[in-house]
Amino acid sequence: MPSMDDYRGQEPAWCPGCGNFQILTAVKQALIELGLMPHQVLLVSGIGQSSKLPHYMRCNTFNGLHGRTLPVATGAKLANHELVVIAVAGDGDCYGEGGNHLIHTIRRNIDITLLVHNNQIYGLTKGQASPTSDAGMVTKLQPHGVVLSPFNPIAFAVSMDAGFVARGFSGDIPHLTEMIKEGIGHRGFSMIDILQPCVTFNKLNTYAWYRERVYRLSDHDPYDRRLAFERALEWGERIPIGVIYRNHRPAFEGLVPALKKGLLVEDAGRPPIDTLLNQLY
Amino acid sequence: MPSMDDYRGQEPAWCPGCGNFQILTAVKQALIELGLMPHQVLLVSGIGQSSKLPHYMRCNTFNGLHGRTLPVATGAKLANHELVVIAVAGDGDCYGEGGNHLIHTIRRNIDITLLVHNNQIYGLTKGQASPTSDAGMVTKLQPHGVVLSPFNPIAFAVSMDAGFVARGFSGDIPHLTEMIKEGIGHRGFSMIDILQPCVTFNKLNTYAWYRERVYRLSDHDPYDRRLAFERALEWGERIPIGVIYRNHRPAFEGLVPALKKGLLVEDAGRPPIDTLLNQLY
Amino acid sequence: MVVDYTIKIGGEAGQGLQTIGYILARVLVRAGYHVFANQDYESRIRGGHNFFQIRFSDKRVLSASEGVDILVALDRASIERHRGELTGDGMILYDPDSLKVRYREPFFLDVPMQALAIDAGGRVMMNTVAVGAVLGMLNHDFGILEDVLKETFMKKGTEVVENNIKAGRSGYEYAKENCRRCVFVLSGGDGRRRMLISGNEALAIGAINAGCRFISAYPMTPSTGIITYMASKAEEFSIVAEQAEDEIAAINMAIGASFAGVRAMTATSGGGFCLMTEGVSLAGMTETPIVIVLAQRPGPATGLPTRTEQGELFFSLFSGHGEFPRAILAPRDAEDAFYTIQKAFNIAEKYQSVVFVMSDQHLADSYWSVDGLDPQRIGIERGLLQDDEVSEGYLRHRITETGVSPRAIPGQAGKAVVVTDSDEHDEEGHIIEDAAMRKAMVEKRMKKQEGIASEISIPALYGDERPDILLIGWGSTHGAIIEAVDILNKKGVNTSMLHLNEIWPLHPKVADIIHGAGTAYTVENNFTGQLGRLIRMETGLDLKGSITRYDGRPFTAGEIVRRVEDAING
Amino acid sequence: MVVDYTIKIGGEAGQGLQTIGYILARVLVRAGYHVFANQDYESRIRGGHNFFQIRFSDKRVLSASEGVDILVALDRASIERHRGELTGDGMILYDPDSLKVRYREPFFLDVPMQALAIDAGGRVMMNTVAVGAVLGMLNHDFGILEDVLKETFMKKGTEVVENNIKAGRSGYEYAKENCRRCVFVLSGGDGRRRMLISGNEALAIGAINAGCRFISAYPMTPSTGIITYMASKAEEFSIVAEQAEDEIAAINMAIGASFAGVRAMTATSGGGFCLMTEGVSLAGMTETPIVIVLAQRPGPATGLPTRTEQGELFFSLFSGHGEFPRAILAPRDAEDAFYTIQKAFNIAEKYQSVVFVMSDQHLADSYWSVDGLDPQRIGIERGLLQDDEVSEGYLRHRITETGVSPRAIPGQAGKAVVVTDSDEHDEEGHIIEDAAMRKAMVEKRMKKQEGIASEISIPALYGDERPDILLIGWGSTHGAIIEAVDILNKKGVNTSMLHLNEIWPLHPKVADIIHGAGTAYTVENNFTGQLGRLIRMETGLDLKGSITRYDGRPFTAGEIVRRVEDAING
Ligand SMILES: Cc1ncc(C[n+]2csc(CCOP(=O)(O)OP(=O)(O)O)c2C)c(N)n1
Ligand SMILES: Cc1ncc(C[n+]2csc(CCOP(=O)(O)OP(=O)(O)O)c2C)c(N)n1
Ligand code: SF4
Ligand code: SF4
Ligand SMILES: [Mg+2]
Ligand SMILES: [Mg+2]
Repeated sequence: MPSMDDYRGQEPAWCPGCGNFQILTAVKQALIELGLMPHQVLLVSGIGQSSKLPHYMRCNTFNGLHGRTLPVATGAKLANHELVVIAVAGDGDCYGEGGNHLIHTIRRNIDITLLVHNNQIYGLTKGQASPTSDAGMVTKLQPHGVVLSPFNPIAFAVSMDAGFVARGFSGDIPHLTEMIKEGIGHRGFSMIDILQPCVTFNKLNTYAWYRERVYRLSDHDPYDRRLAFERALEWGERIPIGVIYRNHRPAFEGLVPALKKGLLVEDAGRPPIDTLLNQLY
Repeated sequence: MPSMDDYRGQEPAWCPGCGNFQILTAVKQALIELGLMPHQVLLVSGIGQSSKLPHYMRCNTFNGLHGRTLPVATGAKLANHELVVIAVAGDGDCYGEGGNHLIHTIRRNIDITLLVHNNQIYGLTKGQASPTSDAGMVTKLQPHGVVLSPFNPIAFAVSMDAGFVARGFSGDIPHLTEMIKEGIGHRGFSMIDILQPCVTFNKLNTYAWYRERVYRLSDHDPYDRRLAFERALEWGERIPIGVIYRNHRPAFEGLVPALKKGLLVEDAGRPPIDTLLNQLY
Repeated sequence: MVVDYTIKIGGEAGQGLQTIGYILARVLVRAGYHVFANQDYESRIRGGHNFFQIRFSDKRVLSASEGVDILVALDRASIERHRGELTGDGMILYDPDSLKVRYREPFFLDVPMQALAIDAGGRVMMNTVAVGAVLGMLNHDFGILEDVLKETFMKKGTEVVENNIKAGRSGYEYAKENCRRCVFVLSGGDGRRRMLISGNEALAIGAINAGCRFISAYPMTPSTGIITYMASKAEEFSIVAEQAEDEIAAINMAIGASFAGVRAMTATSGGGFCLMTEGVSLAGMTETPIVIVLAQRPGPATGLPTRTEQGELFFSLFSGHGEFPRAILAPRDAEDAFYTIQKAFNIAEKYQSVVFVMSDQHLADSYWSVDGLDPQRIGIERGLLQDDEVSEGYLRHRITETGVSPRAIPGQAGKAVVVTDSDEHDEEGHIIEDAAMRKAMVEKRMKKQEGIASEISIPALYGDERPDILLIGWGSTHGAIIEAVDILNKKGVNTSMLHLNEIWPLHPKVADIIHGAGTAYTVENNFTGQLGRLIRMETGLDLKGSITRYDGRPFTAGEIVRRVEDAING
Repeated sequence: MVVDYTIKIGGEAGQGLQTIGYILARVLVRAGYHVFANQDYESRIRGGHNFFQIRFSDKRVLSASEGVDILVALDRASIERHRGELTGDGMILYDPDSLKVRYREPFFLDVPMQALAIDAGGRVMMNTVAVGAVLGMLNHDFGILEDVLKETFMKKGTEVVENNIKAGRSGYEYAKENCRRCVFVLSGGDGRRRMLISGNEALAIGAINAGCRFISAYPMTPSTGIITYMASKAEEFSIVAEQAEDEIAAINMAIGASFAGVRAMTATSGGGFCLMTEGVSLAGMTETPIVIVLAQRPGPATGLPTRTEQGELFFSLFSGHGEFPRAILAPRDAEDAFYTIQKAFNIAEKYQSVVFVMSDQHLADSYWSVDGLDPQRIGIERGLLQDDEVSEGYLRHRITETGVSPRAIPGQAGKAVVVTDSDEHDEEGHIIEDAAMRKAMVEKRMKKQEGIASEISIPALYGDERPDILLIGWGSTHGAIIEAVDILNKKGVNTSMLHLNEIWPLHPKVADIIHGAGTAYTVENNFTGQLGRLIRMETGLDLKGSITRYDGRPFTAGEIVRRVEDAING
């Protein structure tokens, strides 16, 4: 059984009180509870405060470019689909710079678990609006307030027929741990949008703000897409957390002919290309 | 009153029978019926068969990069918001390469009308799968059939709360003309996904295939988002065309402080920067 | 006499030129000739003007000739555009009925191709009639065409095969009978068995032979053929050939796959490559091996999507922000492409670096006859740790004397924890801020450039070591330059060619060879003479100039000869 | 004696160093001194180690000195890291209570900053206490600080202002009283009124002064300050300052806005710029004017996001696929940045081209005192057609002798129909395929390079025309090099500086100056000595070498001096 010790990493460079600490705890906890060892897990992240997470634990890590978390994770998963691949991104990273990859990774339904640290702000670059910033939020770069409508990742994912769509809250670690475990357990792409207070730059969506609104879903049938869409639109007075939508579309890895014979990474050496050459004569 | 003659352009290089011809007719017709002169209109397109359209009529034209139709259109519209700006793109262009811009242009709700020539294939590059290709479609690059789930642009746009979401069919020119006119008339971003047979590469979604399925929406309340989502999911036996979703979110141009005093393009010459310099002493 | 004929098939997009041309080229290769075939087409699917041009000979041919011996005109435009290219005994083959025109000049051969096709079973077989007619005009043996038609149409059933043979034969006989002016004399070739292969095919097959298991790409002319070929072999060779949502995803997927342990590549053209440059830099920083085929076409922007140019040598050299090592290879033809891409994978993995394989439309779409390809010539050098060398405290970016860190893959040997970062990092791969580690890591990465340089072969000099005129080229202009050199020497101009198919790091021998030459020019398919400037940047040597072409069309040997003569005389 | 002191404020991110530093710098500028201030910070929001360093003098100062006269230590790490930098009379200011440690050495000044702040109304004012204390140590007049505090806290109400003044004064008095070892002697400066301005501010204000009405960008250190500044003035100056969803959108929006007729720009750093390169090529092809501020930081990939480097000279020069003209400017400091960006807009519009303004973290984040900025010095040259020159059959890409086509904007004069295309096009802007038009259009576009070249100013030579040692630099290293030249000359080494703030096209005078020098080196904040290679590429001249620094930190004059001396002696 792995322990917290196995997952010990570098000293976090986050601000004291940041919601990212709670997410870190939940991720480690989930992996431990699933009995996974660090070498079995690959964390792929982008650039942002959130994306530093893999450094603060111990496991295979590819900390890549801002916005490009999902394609790297996709390539790695296809190369070695025995790895447990988790993509860690910020709301700017995943819904801003990397929005296109999210669309198509959902379509691909590859068995990756995506954790979006949604602090509704650009943290690392010091507080510009993110795609999920509430309308009207004033920042240095948006001195007249945000005028774009906020991106609703849950409604979006439901409309895309994503296989596993959940929302967590960093302030509820046990629930978040469950979400992550379920996400990893889900065969196919799973997306967990995690509400994460940024205590430094987001003075609007604070712990208190979230705590007042967030409630755990119960009595909800995540397999009903229309119902899920309803739930997805709920944002304001009350904000549901939990698994909002599920289905069991076949995962990508099962549909790619090349993976039928085993892992790509199990090097078969030089293939015999005589047939290919002969076709050219 | 403008006439078809005013809008006469270059000789089209499309394949005989291509649905793009019908779209071209509808676009011209719509502009004429709206009484717009070529110099009042700016067509921005990307790269693809569809994106050649502006050359085949006469009006201001920026035929830019593959996938980047919407940002160019956005910049131009902000610079001169009196221009009628129409963005013309292919399904690959807009839902593939340019997916991220679609997300954020919808959020911005800028007064641009987007026409997506959705032939469910990459035409210009000779027939690879596009984001909207039906699952299982076999192409040269997808010899085992498409395994990604098709992108549903309508459901997506509804989930994004786009202001005007419609579907047209190139085979129904009068209806399509109406859609385009309504889209242009809508204050804010309007998206019209246009089913367009590619007679050369898409042997699955042919005129006959569409004709069998397509029906004009009636008795539908486009202002009801849940109902719209229901309609958006309808794809298969029957495919609705018409305005599927509408709302009247304020358009971006009205919310940008810089545009309050008039058009950006009306050059005010050198501004007095003394106040800025004085702040530095 | 040496056989050296050129057949040009002209017509609109959608008329099947590619099929006619390819079948004809195969027949001629099978007949024992050397063949070079190139394609000229527009960025449209129907209409416009395209051609497919085949040169065959009983000596080696490497580029297109300027004269046409048989013009197969599938439309009138082809006649108007190309009649001026006819050689003295040249003939134009056309169908007066389908072109709705009748030409009276003696060098036209009227063949009722449509009628013959309908007789044989359908209008679609007009192209087969045309192929047959060409062979008839050449007074060539019909048997090989029969075989090729069988292979081509096998999948469509015996009736289709039979009808096509019938169509081919009727064209063959009609032409043989009616072309009294046809004076073509064939030699039967040298009887050697050769293959016919395009640049894109060679790159794809070379990659497969290198053990590449992953290609992610976004369609873009003229690179698309590579992933398309690999996709067609995906199941057989367990290759993931993934069409990405955009080029950014393409390169990042390939990097992810490479990091996880498989040989991975991407292929694109200039516009798509722009979107990959941040990924190039990422590969540089994370030291992830990656092979990029950059198939150039005329820019800027969308430019001329279906035509050829060598405009991105500097862009590939300096692409990606920041400084890090790389290699740039530029195969000269299909045969070379097969080997070069294998070497690219070796360099990429040995030095955990980005390796470019520069292609262009001329290389990608042209066909060459090749004596054979040796799948064993280039070994596979993966530069990976063995399982028993993997330790618990594995350091992905260990600082070593060569700059190369021992490379393990995630989870290897049931214990490897592999960490890397696009931020500057320590040896373990974790993000750092301090100046000393930064400096050490820059030096470590840049050190690898020396190792890469040691892999570069001595550049090929063709001709005298101390020529009066030295023509320096890179990539796909090889064939035209080498043939120009032969012509110039025959004309008494002492000329040699220095050809770089491995450009970067620039081999020091290049300077020596230039020093030995009288006057040196680069010959390049671009406007600014990039290789010339690169040589000056690296050596300080000022060449006489660059012979450039930038209208989107490939050089011919004849043009190079004229340009050299002009330069000498003017 | 010349006053030349350095104050360094060290501490963690989030402790407000920037505020202390900025207030102090303003006070010193107001007091009549020349000031240079630079910042060193990590890519994190809280914790770690940062500093803000102010040098002030009664003569012009342009770079950071290596010695520190007053170290304000907000944490223990600052003391450990920087005590070695103290000058002979240097002092360290700290609060034993908040640092929970007491130093005994005589060069420590203990100030109970926290206690004094709480007394004045709250712990948050510790920083104001510190500023006051520094002024006390300097035995400086307090009045100016009072004014600056008023201005700074005005918006927060009078109570806050009062409390801050109280806090400042208590620190001031405490230090003045207790610092018996403080022997700093001030001159009162030269009494001239100066402004304090950072590189980013200068670029933003310069752009506004140039009539730029549109900036779209995606946040990226160290460029973000530009759009942030412009956003803060958006309403006042009718500027659209749009945060794009990514850098691809950013450049394409700016191109769209420029096409529609407004001056438009974007700003980014290397990683973001990668994503813009296709847009660069698009601007090249469509001949759309665009100004790009490329604020460099150490790469590759994410590198060191908050530090400095000059690693992207070649990348900017060759970015974008295909070949097309461009200009590359590289302001030397804030003052120069103000003018340079205005010139950038003029070149961009006159030649309908891409113009780069190369910045870096050192330029972006540093502050300089400046005598004044002249808003009229650089005129606005838009190169647009007048309304009455617009005709019905307008040709956007008309071929002219200069390569510059008359430019109208969509709908201009109630009739202009403006067409452009990223494909190769005819004069009207419509897509073409033919070789002749392609060739003509390439030549037309490239012709503009000559016009751009004519805009480049003669490069600035500082010092003798025929020096023994010539140091060649570009961009933000200007200050350190010029001060190094002064020191070297004082030491008897005859040294000059050639500084390029307009790099591309390279001015022919550069070669002349190099020819006249004994030994020439470039001084560059990168590993590969890019300017040196660029010069060799353009002139064939082989410099002696490059003095490079690539650990993410800026040069000091002292370091350059030592490196030159080493080079001379070794
Ligand atoms: C291509 C590119 N553009 C911009 C940046 C600068 N950048 C770094 S982090 C970041 C946004 C951070 O916001 P988010 O993704 O929400 O992460 P957070 O810090 O809030 O966790 C940006 C814009 C970058 N590193 N790369
Ligand atoms: C950056 C970039 N990538 C790829 C291409 C090649 N390309 C041109 S058109 C096209 C796709 C065309 O499909 P679609 O957008 O659906 O348009 P259609 O031709 O079907 O109308 C592609 C991939 C390109 N021009 N630029
Ligand atoms: S800036 Fe915000 S998101 Fe970043 S570490 Fe601090 S609190 Fe967390
Ligand atoms: S390829 Fe398809 S989309 Fe393109 S012109 Fe032909 S039919 Fe139309
Ligand atoms: Mg965030
Ligand atoms: Mg399409």
